[in-house]
Amino acid sequence: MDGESPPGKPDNIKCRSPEKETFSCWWEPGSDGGLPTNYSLLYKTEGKNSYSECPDYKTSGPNSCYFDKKHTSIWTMYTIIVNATNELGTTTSDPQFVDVAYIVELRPPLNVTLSIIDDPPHLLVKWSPPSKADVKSGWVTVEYEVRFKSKKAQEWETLDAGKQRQLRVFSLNPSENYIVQVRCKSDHGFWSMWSPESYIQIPDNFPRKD
Amino acid sequence: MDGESPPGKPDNIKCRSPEKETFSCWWEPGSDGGLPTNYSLLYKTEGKNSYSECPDYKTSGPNSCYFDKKHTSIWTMYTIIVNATNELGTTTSDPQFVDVAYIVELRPPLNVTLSIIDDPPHLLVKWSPPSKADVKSGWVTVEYEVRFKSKKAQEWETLDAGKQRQLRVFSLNPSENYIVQVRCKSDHGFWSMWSPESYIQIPDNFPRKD
Amino acid sequence: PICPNGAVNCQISTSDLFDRAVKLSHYIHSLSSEMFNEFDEQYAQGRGFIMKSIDTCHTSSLNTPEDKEQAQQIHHDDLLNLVLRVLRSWNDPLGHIVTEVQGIREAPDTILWKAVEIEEQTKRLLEGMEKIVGRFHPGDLGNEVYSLWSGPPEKQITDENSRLYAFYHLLHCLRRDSHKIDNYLKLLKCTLMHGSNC
Repeated sequence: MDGESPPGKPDNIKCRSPEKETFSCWWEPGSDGGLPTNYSLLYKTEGKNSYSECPDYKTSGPNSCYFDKKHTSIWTMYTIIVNATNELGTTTSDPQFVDVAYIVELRPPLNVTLSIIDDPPHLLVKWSPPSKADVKSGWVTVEYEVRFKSKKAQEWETLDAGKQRQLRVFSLNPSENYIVQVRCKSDHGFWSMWSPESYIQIPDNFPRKD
Repeated sequence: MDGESPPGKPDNIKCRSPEKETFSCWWEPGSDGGLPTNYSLLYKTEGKNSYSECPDYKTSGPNSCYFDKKHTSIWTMYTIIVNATNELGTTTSDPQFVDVAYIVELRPPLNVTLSIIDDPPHLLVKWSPPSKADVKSGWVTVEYEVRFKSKKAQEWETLDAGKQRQLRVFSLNPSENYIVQVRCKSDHGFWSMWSPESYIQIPDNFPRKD
Repeated sequence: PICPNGAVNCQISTSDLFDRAVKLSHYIHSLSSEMFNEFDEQYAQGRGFIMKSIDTCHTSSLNTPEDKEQAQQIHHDDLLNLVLRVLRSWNDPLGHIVTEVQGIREAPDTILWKAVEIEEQTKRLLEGMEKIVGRFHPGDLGNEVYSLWSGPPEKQITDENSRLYAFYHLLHCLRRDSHKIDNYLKLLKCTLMHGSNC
């Protein structure tokens, strides 16, 4: 019929794990070919020839698949494909290879606090680990980054805080208002979102940077 | 005779292994009862009923016993007692129960070197693993900690260096003189002593801000 | 380990598998040690349990290396399989620990949480070890069922002291065996993945 065709190829399959024990994948549907189109996510693990279907299409929202603990293994590579099917046919996405240990994306750090220290004059930034990572420290190892800039500035300055939960910042302009954020990542994973912005006014008597 | 008595009870038996292959124990003699007093350390291992005497009272100094490789088993409970004997009798310490797996205390790291890096401006601290510990084969896994403070400051700041043999320190105050030390521990053991103090003068133009 | 598209045999490297196994074994021993110390402080003080804990552990018959020379002399295949057997022999006792903790008067949640976490992570480590052993000897997993553990010493333990001691002894053995597994895996990783040059 006019304008009707098999569905377009689903793409941009993206998978993330919050704690190396479960994970979710999302995809972007292609064109639906003008017809009602269904999507199914299929996966197989190393050494398996046949695909299994997604165990849970609901938990992680639309166009998604959630793998609970029972279906998640850090010991195998997953091959993942998404099929789009309508009356006129099925179109399969390119395969996506997923290693759960490399797709960890933690939630941002919590409780970011800023305090001015007088001697020597500097800014002390403190924070807490994201919820899940704190409880399982040793299994989920976390490193942090801090960024700051004065409200007037364009560029952020970013400092590596390693595994610490605090950082001292010396190079700041007196009497300026600064924005500070912290983010984190698990050893092989992706950086989290930045924490909400925190603000602080640097006192006038702070040593001027030359 | 006046003021003479059987010896006091030896106590504070402390045992340590520098590399999870041998170990030593030390004890504190009690009162000697005013008479010449001899000490003997006796030990028995799990599954054995009879005690054996310390194989070497010399190597680890006074009031000590050294167990060489031949006399050292890991994951085995040693029951250790110390007898104090003089003319008027023998007094036995409370038994000390020791598993070499849990008494590892490494020597401090070696060759700590400090260098100023310009871009981005920071201090690079490097060191070598402690002597004696067989890190290469994986029998001992070592973690490190670095601490530093400016000469004027009261408080040390301590950074976790994990298994690395170097660490970059960013948050330093320009033109100040800093003291740096490194220590280490076997993955599940006690922290070593800190390395001897190392000193460095942070340049005035640190960090250079354009 | 991003696999190029069109890759046919895309798998996690054995080195990555070992890294994860060592990270997990380290974590499991740390938890076992914390759980033992917590229980010891709260329930064992003054009861002389440590003197009695010289009783053998249910895994003592497994003839595990007791020092560095022995651990380095044993062939790595045998050491890998030994780790597998020790892990398997803890499957039932860990289930018992989780159940038993809930029956101990005023047992803090932190002990229960650790017991559940250790049971779960030990299963995960066992899965990983079977994968690693499979890499060296495809198809030879020797999945014999393990019943080294004969269940709680006397089913009809009535008095609290004996019951606490039985639990103390199990935690003592778990701490010991998890330390062994962690040590052997770190040795195997350096030997097999880094040519003994860690």
